[in-house]
Amino acid sequence: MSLKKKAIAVVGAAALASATLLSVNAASAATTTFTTPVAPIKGAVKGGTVTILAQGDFEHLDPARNYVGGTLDFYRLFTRTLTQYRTVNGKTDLVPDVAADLGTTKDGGKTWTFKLRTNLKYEDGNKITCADMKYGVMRSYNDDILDGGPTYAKDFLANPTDYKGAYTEPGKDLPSVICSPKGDAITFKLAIPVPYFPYVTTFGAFSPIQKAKDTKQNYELRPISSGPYKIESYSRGKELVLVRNSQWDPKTDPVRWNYPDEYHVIMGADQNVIEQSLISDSGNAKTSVSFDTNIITNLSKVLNVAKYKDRLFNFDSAYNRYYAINVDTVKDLNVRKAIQCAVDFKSILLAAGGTSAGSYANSTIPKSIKAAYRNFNVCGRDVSKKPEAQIDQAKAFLAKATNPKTTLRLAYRDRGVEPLRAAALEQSLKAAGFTVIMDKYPSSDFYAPAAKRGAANEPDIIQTSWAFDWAAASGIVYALFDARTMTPEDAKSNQSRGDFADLQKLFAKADTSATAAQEKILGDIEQSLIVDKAAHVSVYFETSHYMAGSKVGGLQVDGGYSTLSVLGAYVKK
Amino acid sequence: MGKTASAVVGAPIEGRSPSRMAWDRLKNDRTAKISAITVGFIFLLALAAPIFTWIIHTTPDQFHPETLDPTFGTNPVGKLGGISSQHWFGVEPRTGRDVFLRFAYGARTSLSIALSATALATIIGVLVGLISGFFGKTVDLVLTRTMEIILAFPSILFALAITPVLENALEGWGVPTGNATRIPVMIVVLSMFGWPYIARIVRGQVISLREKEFVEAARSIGASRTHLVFKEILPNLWAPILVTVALNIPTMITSEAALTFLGAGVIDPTSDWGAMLLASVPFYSVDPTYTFIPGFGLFILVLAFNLLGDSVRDALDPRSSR
Amino acid sequence: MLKYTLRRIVSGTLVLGIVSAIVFSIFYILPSDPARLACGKSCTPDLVARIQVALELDQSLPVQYGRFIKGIFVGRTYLANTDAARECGAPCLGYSYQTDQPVTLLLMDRLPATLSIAVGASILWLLIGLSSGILSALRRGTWIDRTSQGFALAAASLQIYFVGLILQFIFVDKLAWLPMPGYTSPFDYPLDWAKQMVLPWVTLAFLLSAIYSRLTRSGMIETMGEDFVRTARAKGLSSRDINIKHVLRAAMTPIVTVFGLDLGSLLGGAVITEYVFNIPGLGKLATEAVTNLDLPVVTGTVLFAAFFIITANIVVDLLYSVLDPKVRLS
Amino acid sequence: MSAFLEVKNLSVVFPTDDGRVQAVDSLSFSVEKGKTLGIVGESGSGKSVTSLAILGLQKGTRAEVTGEIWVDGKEIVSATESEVRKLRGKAMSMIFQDALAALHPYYTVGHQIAEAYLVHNNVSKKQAFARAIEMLDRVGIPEPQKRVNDYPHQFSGGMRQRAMIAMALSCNPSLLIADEPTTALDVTVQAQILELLRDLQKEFGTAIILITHDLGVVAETADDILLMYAGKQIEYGTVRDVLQVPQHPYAWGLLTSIPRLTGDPNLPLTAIQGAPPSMISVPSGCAFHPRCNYVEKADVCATRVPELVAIESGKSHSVRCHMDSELRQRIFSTQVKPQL
Repeated sequence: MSLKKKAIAVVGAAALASATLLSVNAASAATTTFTTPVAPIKGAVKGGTVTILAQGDFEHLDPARNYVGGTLDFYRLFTRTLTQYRTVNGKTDLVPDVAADLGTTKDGGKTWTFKLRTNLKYEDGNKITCADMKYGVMRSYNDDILDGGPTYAKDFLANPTDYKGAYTEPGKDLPSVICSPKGDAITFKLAIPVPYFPYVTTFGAFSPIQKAKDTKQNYELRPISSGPYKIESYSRGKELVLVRNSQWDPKTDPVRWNYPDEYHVIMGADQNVIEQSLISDSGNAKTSVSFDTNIITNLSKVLNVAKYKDRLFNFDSAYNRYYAINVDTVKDLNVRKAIQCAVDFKSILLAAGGTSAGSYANSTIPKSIKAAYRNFNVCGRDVSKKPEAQIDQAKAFLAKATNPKTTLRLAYRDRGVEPLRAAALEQSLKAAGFTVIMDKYPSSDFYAPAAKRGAANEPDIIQTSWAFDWAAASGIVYALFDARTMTPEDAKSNQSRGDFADLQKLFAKADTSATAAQEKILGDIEQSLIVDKAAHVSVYFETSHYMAGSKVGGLQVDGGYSTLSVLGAYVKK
Repeated sequence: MGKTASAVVGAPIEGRSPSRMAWDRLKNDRTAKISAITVGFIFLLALAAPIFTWIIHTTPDQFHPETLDPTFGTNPVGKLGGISSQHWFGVEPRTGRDVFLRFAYGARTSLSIALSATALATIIGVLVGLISGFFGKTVDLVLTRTMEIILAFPSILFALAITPVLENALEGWGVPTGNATRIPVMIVVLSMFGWPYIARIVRGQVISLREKEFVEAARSIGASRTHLVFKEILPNLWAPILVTVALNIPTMITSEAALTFLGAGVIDPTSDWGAMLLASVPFYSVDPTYTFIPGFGLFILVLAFNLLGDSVRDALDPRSSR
Repeated sequence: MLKYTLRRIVSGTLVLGIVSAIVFSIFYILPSDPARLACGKSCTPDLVARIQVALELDQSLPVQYGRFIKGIFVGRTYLANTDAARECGAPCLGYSYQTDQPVTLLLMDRLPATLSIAVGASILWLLIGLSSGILSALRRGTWIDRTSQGFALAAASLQIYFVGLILQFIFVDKLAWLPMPGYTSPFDYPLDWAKQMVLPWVTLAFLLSAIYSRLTRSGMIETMGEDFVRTARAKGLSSRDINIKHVLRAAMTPIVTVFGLDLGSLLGGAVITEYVFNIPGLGKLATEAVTNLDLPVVTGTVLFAAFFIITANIVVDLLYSVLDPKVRLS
Repeated sequence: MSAFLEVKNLSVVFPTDDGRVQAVDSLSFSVEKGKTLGIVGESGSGKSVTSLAILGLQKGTRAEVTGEIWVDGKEIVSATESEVRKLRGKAMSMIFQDALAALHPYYTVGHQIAEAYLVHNNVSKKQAFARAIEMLDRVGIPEPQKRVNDYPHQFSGGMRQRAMIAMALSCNPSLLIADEPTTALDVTVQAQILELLRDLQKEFGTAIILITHDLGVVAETADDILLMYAGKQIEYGTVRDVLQVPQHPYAWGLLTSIPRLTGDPNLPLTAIQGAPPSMISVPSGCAFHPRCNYVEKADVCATRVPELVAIESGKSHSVRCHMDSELRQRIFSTQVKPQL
């Protein structure tokens, strides 16, 4: 099935992407429509400049290449997509954006038709057309040039003519995207039924692009706005300035507000500096907010302190940090169980900042995905109550091993606190009687080499993470545990290389099941993989703590992207 | 030494050799004594580091999750960065590693890198200075120009920049990365920018000695060049070389720490004072003790070395003092 | 004088040429895969291939270096005749593929912040260093001398990153007298600029003034022992005239030299200061480039810094000849 | 009227790490206007320290100066720095030994002369500069208008010394101390400089103290001689007395070591044995005793410092020696005189 492909594409960006539907109404919401303009935010006033402090430049501003939580929220200020999330009063809904409805399907999700709004304009005054929507999809096929983004369009759409992309094959058509003769509706023909397709169309590949103004890989330097703001200047790595887009009509937009006159994104400050600036709340910082800076080191100074209560936003992130145990190299189940027992949840989470920075997890499927979540024990204990390593049990399992492997190669990325977390694991593994080879990978080059099968230095344990793109077990279990995604050389995102006959049978059953049943089966698969096969150890879910200056109002946690949204931001008078 | 020295009392002052006079001056210098004791103490701490692992029952790399606030892993439990009878200098945020042991082991790394780099720089500097000063002409021109060019490099920036490149090159030749490679690379890079200062001083001394009578005398009886350089000239250079070395050590210590601080130095979990400071940066506000300890240690060590260097210089060349 | 100036400039240019050749060789020849290094962390195989072409790694070293040098004078186009063509106007010091900008532009972008640190700090450290040094020399042996020299000795043994963090802890975190250091344009927000620069200035000046204080003091004391100072006293000059016109004037010359060189190397990037205080200057650019392995930027910053050092050397030599008639007239 | 310069019991002590160094010990002498006193001694005998003490240049240093120095009726030792400063350059000035070092390398010769003139005279810079040219002309510098803008290093050694003299004399001082003014110069220039000093003295009636280690120079120029050894005056008197009937064995040694054009050419020159004493460890008793050929009462010479005694009452000629005058006369006439 084609989900496999999606998983591969996500691998490289998984750590960056943070798009979750934690509080979004389930796919049934597709039947409701929200075409009316968004209600004003109480107390909000127009004017002023909201400053966004960023540690670095945007990875990509090209809609097709954007796959990063904070940016996915921010770029909506100048990018409209077919459908989009709207958050009002803490409640996030899926709404039609360029579309006029949330799409209809008559064949169980294989063909989707969206009505389009016909009165939308770009900043240059040109009308937004169905052809532009289609072109946006077509250029996203050229993910060699427009790299970095999610590849759902390419993965889900039927492609009988083996279309290669608008740049590679400029003259050729993509027959699976059809504009109605009047240009007021767009139809997508998919390779498989995708019941949650209206969620997929929130991504940037489903945004309008004028072919005449497409500058390919340079488009991200100056994307043409369809939203309430447009880019006035963009100095890479330094500053981006957004000003009002007069062509945008608030009456047509169910998602966005437009309170400040300008948004300034100031890039290049360090994590700690942004933390300190926002906490100190002096000068410019009063009207500032950061969308890529989780308060980590100074958290103890601000969390649960009344003074900061109104400007500190705490919410669950989509990130699950876990360890994959390579079943190719660690063949003995008892050795894997020994490893599992030796994982010291406590010191690993402490290295990341303690329970304020994350919550212990037995499973990579979060509790909020109720249909799939299972409350099982890992190494015979409730990890949230007893997070310490179970060294005695680990030793016992190791003693039982018929094929004992006591030297383990631990692969991890040289980024942020990851080396510290790896060191924490190293210590408890050593205590359990293992010898650990610490294998540090460069931050830029980790997922692919760690997934290489049969390599000389193939890791036994891989320290990695996952953030799902929609809140369903289908967005997790297929990508992480399905043996069919692997090739003999490449484990792709199935870092534990699990290929268990009983589980693969369950996968086959899940493929053909209806959503609810599918979710249940996928939950079973994960439980078995962790409890019976001991091929996976989920350690914790991250908690986000974002901060804003005291003069910024209208910020809210966006359920669509699990991030602090700046769409409704305003400068308090 | 004490006995012979007391025998000298009362004898005419002219009777003492210059090195003896220097030694006597150094012995009577209170600052020199205090700073020598301080340096000695830090050396002792570095040497005795393993003994402390045995006393405290932990290692510098051992995590101690129990010493950290479970809610905020960045905060050690207790006052002043978690100072306790078990952890004398507190513990490291996030890991709970013992700061005292990291400090003691860090002294080992910092000192051994700085001293090795000083030694290497001195050997190169003395050799080049001797050759340049003694042979003169083209050789001298080429060597002095080389020094000039090296001194034109922005040293910290270049050292910082060249470390990953050198490592990448070594990696390309099959040398594994890690501290086993990083530390020698650091020593080479540090000494690369240290030797010209020594060479310049030696060269100047050699040029003035070259024409002295005793050298002329040795030359006139047909002594070989090697003999002249190593047997006649070099023995007369120990004073300026000693002074240069003494004043070079603190520079090397700070350069090593700076390099490590900027991220081109010793790799965790190996401890180093510069690396400790770097690691402390995010926590300077929640756990200032952790910043203060390696920073203050570095300050004391460098200060002691600076004072000792000044004293050595004053002892060997009393005119330069006051 | 003119001849001397020209000769100094020519020899300086020559040194810069050699330095650039060395830097170029080291950064483009030594690494096992320069294209990979130049490409940096968010690199795709496609980009590596393109950079390989752009860097002309198939060409011989002299050709590569020749084109690099030519680029400095007339500019060059990377990946000419392709979709990804990148213009790099003269003086072109290479092209950063990671930020997609010519290195020269990046350097110019960061120069103001470094300039702000260097100029502000140098004024401060000269003021503090010279005045305390002069005072020490004149009040030699008194408690003023001992205190100020004790401070100077301690300060000379302190590290910017240590003092910087401690001062930041006290003045930003505890007392909240100052905002977090950083850089804002002095033309847009002069007050913010100054407030944010206070800590970097003070820290740098604190440490460097120690060196200048010691230097001034020892220079003054040495000069006070000179015969010409005795002559001046024998003439019946007032001690103020002697100290200013005779002693300071002579003691100043070596300090000017040291100051020129310090300022020169600082302009190339106050690496540690910028790193500690998070100021987007040339030094920060360099450290960022090193962490990201952005080879063209690394090369560019090193060369740019070398340029400042060499220029400072020339300026100091010329200044020296103005200050010292013996040099000027020989 | 008393002498223009009167020094009474002058002592200068330097405290050092290795102990107190008595650089000058109870020195007493006087110089009249228009007269020249030659102070003769080996290096380190305290000549220069004496001259610096007269100018009050040790004020503000660690040197301890005691005794009295009267210059034109004003006492220097007890005077404040600012009082002495007014005298320096005007009432008394000094020519230093090494003119290259004594002139500021960064200022023109003219500037330095004018500066001296400006301090003590209420004139414009222009006038002071004219004075500098005038003085340079006076000391025999050719093309003074041009050379006035030269830096010291552009002058030859003799010219620098002349420039020093010009500077010293720019305010017409009544007392001029010349510290080895000719040592570094070759013989012809030396003669010219001495000639110049004599001429200027005639013109202005200056009192001159000429410090030298060269008895020949003194014989030619001075009226009185002060012989110093290890900080003490060991013989003092008129040139005629001291050179013709020297009383101290050290004087004998000095005189017999000078080659003469007259007398028996076959007589060997006799050098004084041994080396001058270090000021840190001055020999006990008579400081000269380890080098003295005529130690009669060994225990006395080695333990007791001899008193300064007048040779003849009423005359200034005095000597510091344990020998009684008869013995001295006998040795002088039998052993020393034939060698002269």
